[in-house]
Order: sequence, then C-alpha cells, then structure tokens
Amino acid sequence: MKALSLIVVLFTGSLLLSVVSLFPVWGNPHSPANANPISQFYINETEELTGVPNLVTAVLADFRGFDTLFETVVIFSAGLAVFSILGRPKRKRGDEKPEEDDPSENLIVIQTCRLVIPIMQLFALYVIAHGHHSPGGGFQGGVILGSSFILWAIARNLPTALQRLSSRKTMILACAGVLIYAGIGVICQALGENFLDYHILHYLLPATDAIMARSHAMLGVEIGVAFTVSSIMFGLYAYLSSQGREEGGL
Amino acid sequence: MADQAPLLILLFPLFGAVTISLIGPWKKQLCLPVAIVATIGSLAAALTAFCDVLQVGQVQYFLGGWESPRGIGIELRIDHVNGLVAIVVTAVALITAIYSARRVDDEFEGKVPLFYALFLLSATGLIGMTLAGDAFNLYVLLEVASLTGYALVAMGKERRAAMSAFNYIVMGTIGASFYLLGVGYLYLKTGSLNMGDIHQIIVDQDLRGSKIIQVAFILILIGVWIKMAFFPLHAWLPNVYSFAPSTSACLMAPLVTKVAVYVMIRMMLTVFGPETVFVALPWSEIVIWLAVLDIVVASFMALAQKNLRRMLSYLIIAEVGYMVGGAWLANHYGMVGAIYHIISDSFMTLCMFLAAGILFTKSDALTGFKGMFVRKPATMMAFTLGAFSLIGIPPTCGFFSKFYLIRGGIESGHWEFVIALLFSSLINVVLFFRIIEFAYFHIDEKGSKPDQTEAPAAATPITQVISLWTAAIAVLLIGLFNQPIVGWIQTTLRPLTIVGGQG
Amino acid sequence: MDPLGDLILARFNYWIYVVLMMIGLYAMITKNNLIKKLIGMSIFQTAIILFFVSTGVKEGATIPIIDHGEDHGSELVEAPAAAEHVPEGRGFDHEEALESDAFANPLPHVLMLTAIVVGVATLGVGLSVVQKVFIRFQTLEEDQILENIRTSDG
Amino acid sequence: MSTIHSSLPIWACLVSLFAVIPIVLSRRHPNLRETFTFLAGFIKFGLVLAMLPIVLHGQTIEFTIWRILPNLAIEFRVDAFGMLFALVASSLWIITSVYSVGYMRSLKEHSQTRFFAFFAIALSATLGVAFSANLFTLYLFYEMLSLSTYPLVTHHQDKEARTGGRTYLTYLMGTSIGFVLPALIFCYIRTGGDMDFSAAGFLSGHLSGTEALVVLLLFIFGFAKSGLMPFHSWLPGAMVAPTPVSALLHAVAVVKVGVFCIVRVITGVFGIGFLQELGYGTIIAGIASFTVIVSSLIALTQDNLKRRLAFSTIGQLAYITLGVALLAPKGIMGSMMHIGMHAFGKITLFFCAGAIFVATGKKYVSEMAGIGKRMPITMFAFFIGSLSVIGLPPTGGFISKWYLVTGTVEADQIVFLIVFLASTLLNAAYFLPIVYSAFFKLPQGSQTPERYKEGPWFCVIPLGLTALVTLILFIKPQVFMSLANLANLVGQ
Repeated sequence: MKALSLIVVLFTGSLLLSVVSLFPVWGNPHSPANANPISQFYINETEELTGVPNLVTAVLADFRGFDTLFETVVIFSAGLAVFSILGRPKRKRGDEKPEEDDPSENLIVIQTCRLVIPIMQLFALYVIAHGHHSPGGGFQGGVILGSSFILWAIARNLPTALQRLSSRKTMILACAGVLIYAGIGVICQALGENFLDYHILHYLLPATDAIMARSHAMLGVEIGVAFTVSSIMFGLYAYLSSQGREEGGL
Repeated sequence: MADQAPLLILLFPLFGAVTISLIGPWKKQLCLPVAIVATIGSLAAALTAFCDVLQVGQVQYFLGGWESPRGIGIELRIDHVNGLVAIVVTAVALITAIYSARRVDDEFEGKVPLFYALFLLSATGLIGMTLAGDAFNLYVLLEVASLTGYALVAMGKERRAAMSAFNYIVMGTIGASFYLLGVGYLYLKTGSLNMGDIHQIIVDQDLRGSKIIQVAFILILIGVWIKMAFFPLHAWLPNVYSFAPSTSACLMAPLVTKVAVYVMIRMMLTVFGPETVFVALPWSEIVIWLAVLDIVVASFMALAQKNLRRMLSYLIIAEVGYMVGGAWLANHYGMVGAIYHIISDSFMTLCMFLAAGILFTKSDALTGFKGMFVRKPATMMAFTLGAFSLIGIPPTCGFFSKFYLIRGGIESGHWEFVIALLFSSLINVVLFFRIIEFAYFHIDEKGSKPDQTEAPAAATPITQVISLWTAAIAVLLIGLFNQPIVGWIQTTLRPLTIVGGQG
Repeated sequence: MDPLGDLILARFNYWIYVVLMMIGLYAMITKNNLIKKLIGMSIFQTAIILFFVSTGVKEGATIPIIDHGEDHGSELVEAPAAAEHVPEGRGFDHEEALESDAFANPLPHVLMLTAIVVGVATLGVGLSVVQKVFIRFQTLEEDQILENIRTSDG
Repeated sequence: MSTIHSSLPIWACLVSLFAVIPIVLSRRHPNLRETFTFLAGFIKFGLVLAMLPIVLHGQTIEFTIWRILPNLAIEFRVDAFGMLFALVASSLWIITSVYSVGYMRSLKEHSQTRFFAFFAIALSATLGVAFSANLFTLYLFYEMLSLSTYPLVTHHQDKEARTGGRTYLTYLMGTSIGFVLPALIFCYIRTGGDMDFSAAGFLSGHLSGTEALVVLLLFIFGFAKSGLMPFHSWLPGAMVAPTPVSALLHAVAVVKVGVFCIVRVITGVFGIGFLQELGYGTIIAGIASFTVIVSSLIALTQDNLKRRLAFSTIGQLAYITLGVALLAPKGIMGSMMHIGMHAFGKITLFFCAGAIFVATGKKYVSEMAGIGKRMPITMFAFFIGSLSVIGLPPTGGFISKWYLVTGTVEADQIVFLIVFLASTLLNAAYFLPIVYSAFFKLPQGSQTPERYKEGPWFCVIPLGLTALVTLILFIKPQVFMSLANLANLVGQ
C-alpha cells in the first residue's frame, strides 16, 4: 500500500515538475499572469474607479465581490456543518451554571486577559475599518475579533465565554454577516443595477458620489464578513474543543 | 426583474438558508415552507433565465456590473446547456424538499433547521457551479457544495456515516485542490480566470500545444473526476451515498456527480475548446477505455451488492462512465448524449433514491423487497419506471440517452464503448428484475398466497408519494420530449466543431 | 545561465510547492491516524496557496497598496529590476507597464485569501467529523476503525 | 395505392390500454371487471373490422403520434399484412377472454385483476406492433410486450414461475437490447432517420454486404420471440404460465409478434430485392430449417403436453421464417397466411390442454390415455387442431402449408421442400398418438372408460369455436388470402 501510494505521489510530483522549466521565473513582472491586461487594469485603474488604494481590498470586495460573498458563505456553511455534525440535543438551561471558583483558573492569566482582550478587539476593529488603506479587512479583523473570544474561553472556561456569546447568538451574528453582505448586493439590485454594483448606492448614502459609494459599500461588506468570520471562529472553537457539549474547555 | 433572473437562481436558496438559520431555532415548523418557497423561487428564476436564453442565445450576468475589459469582474454565463442543468438542479432540490417533509424529524432529530440550511446552501453551491463563468468562482462554489455535502452526510445517525464522510472530505479536498491547481496553471499561462477569456487567449496565442495548458487540463480533469467518482477514483462514493441519511442522499446522489460531469464538459468545450481537447491531445482513446472499464467494473460491482442504495451507488458510477465516455467520443452525438444523460440521469437517480428512501427506513437489504408490490404498490410502480429507464426501455429518458450515446459511439467508431453500454444495460436488466422478482414473489416456502385485499403495511405520507411520482413522470416526459431538449443542447453545441483528431 | 540555476534556483518557488504538496498528499494517503491525514490535507492546501501567491510576485515591486496623498507610483518608476526587462508577448503601453511593475499582482492574493478561508473551513469540518468518528469508534486509527466495522458487520 | 390519415389504428391499439383503468377500479366486482374486458375486446375487434374494408381496397391508414427523434416518429400505418395480424390477435383476444374467465375462476386463481389488466396491456402492445409504420415504433411496442407479459408468465409466483420468468426475460430482453438496439441505431445512423417499412427496404443501398449480413443476423436473432434456435428456450420455460396466457401469448401474440417482426425485417427493412441481390435468404432459411427439424424431434420426447405444444410452436414459427426467407412470392404469402392459420390451430390445442388440466388436473401426455371418452368435445377439437398444425385437410393449416411448399418449388430450393415434408411427418408423429390413445386406449390402471365429464363451459365453448374456425378457414380462407396477396403485391 505504501509503495503504491509512493508511486502515485511521485508520479503526480513528476507530472507537476515536468513543466516547471516552462514556467516564468520567480518574480518575473512580464509573466503572462502579471502582464495580463486584467492585472494591469487592477493596478492602474482601481483607485480611480473605487477610491480604494488597497488593491487587494478593492479586488476582493468589489471586482471579485461575488467570490468573497461565497467565501463568507463557505465560512458560514462550515459553521453550520460543525454545529450539525457535533451538536446534540441541549439539556435544560438551568444546568449550565458557570463554575466561578474553578481551581484551575489562574488569577494572573485572567487579569492579563482582561487587559489584552479589549486591545485585541479594538485592534480588530481597526484592521476591519482600515482595510481600505493598509493590509487588513473583514477576514483578518474578524479572525482577530473571534480569537479574542477564544482567548477568554481559554483563560476562563467555555461556559463562561458562552455566557457572553452563546451559540445561538453566534448563529445570529453569522447570519447577520451574510445578510449584510448579500443585502448590500440586493439593494443595488433594487435600485436597478446588477447585484453588488455598488456605485448606484450613492442615491442612498448622503454626500457621496458614485466612486465613494463603492468605497463605502466595501466597508459595509467587510463589516458583514467580519461578523460572520468572528462569530463562526468562536463557534468552531466552542464546538471542537468540547466535542459539541459546550462545556469544560481547554 | 427578468434580467436579474440568472442571479436570483442563486439568491433564493442563499437567502432561504440564512432565513432558516435565523428563525429555525424558534419556529421549527417554518423551515420546510421557507425551503420550499426558496426552491420554487429558484426554479422559477431558472425557467425565466432559460426563456431568456431561448430568445437571445446566451445570457451573461456581470456581478458588480464589471463588464469590460473582459475578466475584470465575475460573470455568470447561461447558455442552453447549463440553463437546462440549472433547471434540473433546482427541480431536484424542490422535489427533495417536498420529500423531506415527513422525513427529517426522524433523520435529523433536533437538527432540522440546520439540515434545511445546509440543504439550501448545498443547492446554492451546485447551481452556482453550473452557472459560473469564472474558473475560480467555480472553485469557491464547488467548496460551498462540498462542505455542505460533507455535513449532510456526516449528520446521519448511521454509525459508519462519519467514517465515510471523513473519506469524502479527504477525497473531495484532493479533487477540489487539483482543480484549483489546474486553474492556477491556466492562470499562470494565460493570466485570466474568465472562462471565455482563457479560451480566447488559448486560441489567439495558439497555446493548444503548450505543455502547461496540457498539464493544467490533466489536473482539472483529475479534480473533476474525483468529484464525479470516475473510475479509478470512485472509491469514496458508495459508502457516502449508502450511509448518508436518505434525504441528504436524495439531493446529493442525483446532483453532485452530474454537476461535476457538467463542469468537465464545460471545461472541455468553453475553456480549453474542442480543438484543444480532441485534436491537439491524443487522450481520447485512453479516456474512452477508462470509461469502458468504469462501466464494466461498476456494473459488476453493482451486481455483487446486497443493499439497494449501495447497488444504486455503483450504478451512479457506471452512469458517470456513460457521460465521460460520451463526452470524449469526439463526436457531436456523443456529446449530445452525454449532456442529455446529465439531465435524464439526474431524474432517474432521484427517482430511485426517493423510492429507496420510501421503501426502506432502516436496513435496505435487497431481500427486504419481498412482497413489496403488495405492500407499497404505488412506490413500486414508480420504482419500476425508474428501473426501466436505467435499463433503457423506450420511451423513458434512459433509452434516449443511450440512443444518442450509442449513435455517437457508432459514428466515431468506438465499438468498445457501444458494447460497454449494451453490456451495462443487460446487467441492469438482471439487477432490476432480480429486485422486481423479489418484490413480486413473496410466497415463502410455507406457501402463503398474496391477496389483493391485504392492507398496505404503513401508509406512505402523501408528500413522499407526490415527490416520487413527480420524479417518475419527469423521467417519462424527458424521454417523450427528448427532441426539444436535444435541439436546445445542439443549439449550443453546433457552433463548436467536435471532431476527433483521427477523423 | 546554467541549467541548474535556470531550472531550480530561478524557479525555486515551484520546487518548494511541489515538494510540500507531495508531502501532504503522501500523508493523506498513507497515514493511519485521521488527524495526521488532516494535517497532510492542510499541508497540501498550503502548498497550492504558496504556488498561487508566488505567481504574483514581481521583482522589485511593493505590496499592492497605492500610497495615499502622493503622486503614487512615480518614485518607483526607476526601480532597477523593472527597467531591465523589455515587455514581451502581449503589448501594452510602456509607461503604464512601468507603473504597474511597481506593484505586486493583487489578483493571486485575493484568490488565496479565499483559498485560505476555504482551507480553514474544510479543516474545521474535517476536525468535527474526526471527533464524531472518535465518539462512535473510540479510536482515530483507521485500521482499528475498519476492523471494528468489519467485526460488527460480520 | 392511396393513404388515409385516420386515428382509428391508435384507438384500436389503445382501447385495451384504457380498459386497464376500469378493470383495476372494478377489482372487487369480478363480473363487472370481466364485462369491461369483453367490452374492450369487442370495441377493439370492431375497430379492426372497421378498418378491414379500407385495407382490402388496397388503401393504407396512417397516423403519426409523436415525433420522437429527428426524422423519426412513433407512427402507425395499417397495411394488409399488419391488418391480417391485427385481425387474428384481436379476434382471438375475445375468445381467450371467455376461456380465461372459465379457467381462472374454476381454478380459483389469485390476483385475477392483475391478470386481466396485464392481458389488456399485452394486447395493446400486440396491436401496436401490428400497426407500426417504422422499425422504431415496432421496437417500442416489442419491448412493451415483453415487459407486460412478464407478470403473466410468472403469474403463479412460485419457484417454477420464477425460473420460467427469469429465462423469459433473460432471453427476450437480452436479445432485444443486445442485438436489436445496436442494429436499430446503426440503421438510424446509416439512413439518417428514415426507418419506414417499405417494399424496397429502407436499408437497401445503405449497407455493404458484410454490414448487411451482420445487421440481418442481429435482427433475426434479436427478435427472439420468434423462437429461432438457439434462442428458443424461453418458450418452453414460459409454459409455466396459466394456460390462457400460454394460449394467447405463446401460441398467438408473443411468438407471432416475433415472426411478424422477422417478416417485417425481411420484407420491409431489407426488402426482398436487396436480399436476393445479396443472397442471404438461404442463410436464414438454413437456420430456420435447422430449428424446424430439431424442435420437432425434441417435441417427440416431451411428456408434458404444454411443453410438447411449445416445441411444436417453435417448429411452426420456423416454418414462417423459412417461408419468407425463400424470398419467393408464394412462400411469403404462405408465411403470412400461416401466421393466421397456425394461430387458430395452436390456440385450439392450448385451450384443450388447459381444459384437460382444469377438468382432471392432468398435465402429462402419458396420463391422457382414454381421456377422449371423458371429454369427447375437447379431444375432437384437439384432433382438428392437430390436423391443422400438421397441415392436413380439411383445416386451414393445409392451405398455408400448401403455399409454403409451392414457395420452395417456386424458389427452386428442393432441400427446403424436403424439410417441410419431413417435419410434417414428425408433426404427425407427435400429435396423432395423443389423439389415438385418448380415444382408443383405457386409462392406466383402470379397466373401464371414465365417465363423460367435460370441463367448464367457459372453456369448452371457446375451444369448440376455434376448432370450428379452423375448419371454416379451409373452406373460406379468402380474407387471409386476399390480405396476404395484397401485402405480397406491394412487395413485388
């Protein structure tokens, strides 16, 4: 079996390597991928068209915004999937008393977390909001936001964290994220343009032109992404760390 | 709103899924109506979009309005072929949703809202795969469909479902990754992700002989072959479909493999172009022989099975061989047959899985068929109709897909494929008449005689009967109206010159 | 250039990705422990991400964020690496080309952002399925699970 | 020759299909149910009769139902040959229904509703085959017939029925899918969709010699209902069915559909001219002759009466194939008439076998000594039926056989003349001893003849009727003869 798989692996590898000599060399700016009009267009026209200097954000949230919508849906589905696979019938709510005096809890750890978590969350918001101008955006910010909850769950225990953000709330937040994203797209449709064609939104937003409308809409979209990503990240943690029982914790 | 129809096909189930996850935990009884409304809306949108296609030929929908230069944004592209496939996908989703009504409470105790949300998302992904005009967008939608698919399988109570879901995840990820890698190679060579644009670049720069393009094609092929369970990459499928909950299986079994086949055909025709696939590359022969092997091996495996759904799973693998072989015949009618078979096989498989779900709630051993004609006559009749179609008896749709495939095989001189098709039909005769015999004869050795007045064992819920018979009638109608369907398929295929290198 | 340098050094990124990918694939196929399989899967996906991102690299170019408030790109026109190459293949305006050479190709980054997310999602679902397997079979070794299935079936 | 467009044939075909609904609905009231069967039978026969004068005038009736493939429709055309067959099948359905009622009720068979329902469907399929205008339509109804008769064959639902049903389907479906379907599609490709039967043969000029041989053999063996060896063993296997089924379907409808298809293939698909040119007639004739002789020899050894009849049928079917394979006008005419003549003779024999079984429970020839005393009417009818099958006057069988024999002379194929004569002797050898021992021997282990006790009247009347028709056909074979003649005229 091992020998066979080795052969398969080597065969695949040699197939992939057989054309390496034809590939453009590392960092060649004139490789077909880099010199293609599309790539050129993104670099040259994006800021004029959308007012967003971070090209990655612009391409992500506007030009290829449809991909990103479904990327969010992928995360959302993963959340649903984990809930559905590991979820079990709930016991009565009264049972879920957080154990305040857990001997394993460490005062220093808790106090440090109390300090760190707000900063993390603030930073997360910054990453989301500043995604237009610097590396960042909804996914990155959302993950940081989600990990702040996870940190709390690790420092205390899972039920304590779930008291703040129960799995039901997690679900609602995740849905809200997808709804914000897709809703912005549908509003564009309702105004008579194609799905996710943000420029039309300047009718709704005060003091914007078509270009700034794109920029603002992208921010909205990123916020939606952040909602979904942060809540699902925490939800994944909560379920995976407890085999779906939502208790105990690491 | 008509010009928004292509997108609405996707949006209806997407919003349906979100709505269900929002309200589901509080109002369980609303899940099913929402799911049905969403699938009906999706079906209506698919029909509207298809009517548009009939008028203008091809409908493109540019997300975000990024129309030019080409490939800047993402587009959905509907022609006659994927318009039809989209209708099939939405229709199957609708029928399965109706079927699920009285079923989910047993199968997904306490998780009904989650099930419906995943169900609709899975449908979204599958619809998106058929409509996508962008190679990378297709990957994303493929992952939506796959992830939800894994969950739909793993949710099952069956003990082995989890293990088969795990293998499904591993294989599915390998398949999707190979597809992604192939797209990467394409991107590396052409710099574009838009399917039409890639094709244009391949033609303009004459990249047909390029080795990178060839390897990209191999990678994409391996990827979709894993997804469609083509021999010898089929090992994941039987476990998945036989241990999945029946409602999940009814959605996935008819669609997942068919959509993957459609993706392959789309790649062959609109991305690489028939002139690359059939003329520049010498693989037709090999692939057809693989298809022949697939059909023969899968048929034999089906013969050896003792459980209904497992047997049907192997038949799905055999049918995949039909379609792959037909598509690779390098012949107009072979391609027509392959595409027509996507449509007809979806409904045939749906019909069979629905019947399997109605007939058996626990063990689906073939011996359980004893006396089924008396106990559940309506279900058995629909089952028989589906079986006739799988065998290929006119005027069911299975006959006509075989007709076109065999025609393609004869015209292109691939007799081995023709013989394999006939062979598989004969195996199907054996398979299904064995079952029909079981169902028809139920006098055991003691000699208790059947009696017409004997009361049916347990009444089948009307929703299940409706869904089953809708599928069965669809099988008939697709057969009777094969001519317009084939005509539409040909409208898209005619401009392409599907002729092999050898003549 | 010598073949070694041309084939391997100048294209080292592809070699690395292929090697990584094969490690992942091998682990997925042969490892007995389900978690190890998932680790292999992760490596496998990461390799592809590496491949994509490396295609967008341009020598001497900066991250694809246009500096705000300045006459963007002008100071990068004289970036040495960009000037050496003569545009080939698809013709485009020379001036534009120079400017666009200053920024890395944003598209692969965007794509890989998606692919990373997909990878995370798949891993999450994979882990949850593994947990479910563990709940059902009390082991994560594939051969033991298969043995268990065989004995309970037979 | 003119053509009339009318929906008559489709109604004639569908009436029994529609009758299934009232039959199933009235399943709790056997008398009502049987009324519907008879009603459908008479309407069907009436519709066929209504078309008879038109056809006798040399006109054909056409009706296109559904354009199902490019250039190809499900289409009906009633010509003289189809008319002949439809006449035989629809008239015998009524008689068989009468007989079935008697047989099924006196044996208190189970699931009678299902029996009558599928019987009706099978009849629809038979008429569909008779009226098919092209090969595709023919194939469609051919498959429908195979499937609808399966529940009839396996009616008893016991182990024996299961085996018989398995053999039945394996042979019929196997050959039709394995042989006919590819040949059909091949023809479709070669002719571009034109598959209408025509005297010149729609294939002529489209195939090379070798291709034509392969396609011809695929068709001849593919229509395995005709019972040509080596694809004959389903027929004896199917004798497990209740006797009315054996009678109508296995002496009349199913097997006759098989030979009907072969005659169509030879006269309509290839065309006599084309086959003469290629010289393949002799090959088929050779296969048929082999079947004739071998099956007759096997029939001699069978003790089960129905099995003996089955092998006799195989031989008689091969007559028809042989006659048409001579490619001579007289031979073809003989073949076509033999379809009708043999039908009446053979159905009489089956009815008798059934009646004996109902009355005495006896299945084996060896048990039937002296039975003539007990059931004189039945055994006399049996005698007439035997004469017809052997081909002796004063029965209809003599006339068709006469034409067949003259056909061999006309075609200058004396070998086949010998085949006919030899098989006639064999026929006599396996039938007449039954009659002899029935009338002139005493039952085994008993010194006194049994008392007179016929079977139920529902059984006796039909068999008397068919025996009578067999006799009448000797005196008045005009209808069949003129239809066969007309069909033949078109062929020239």
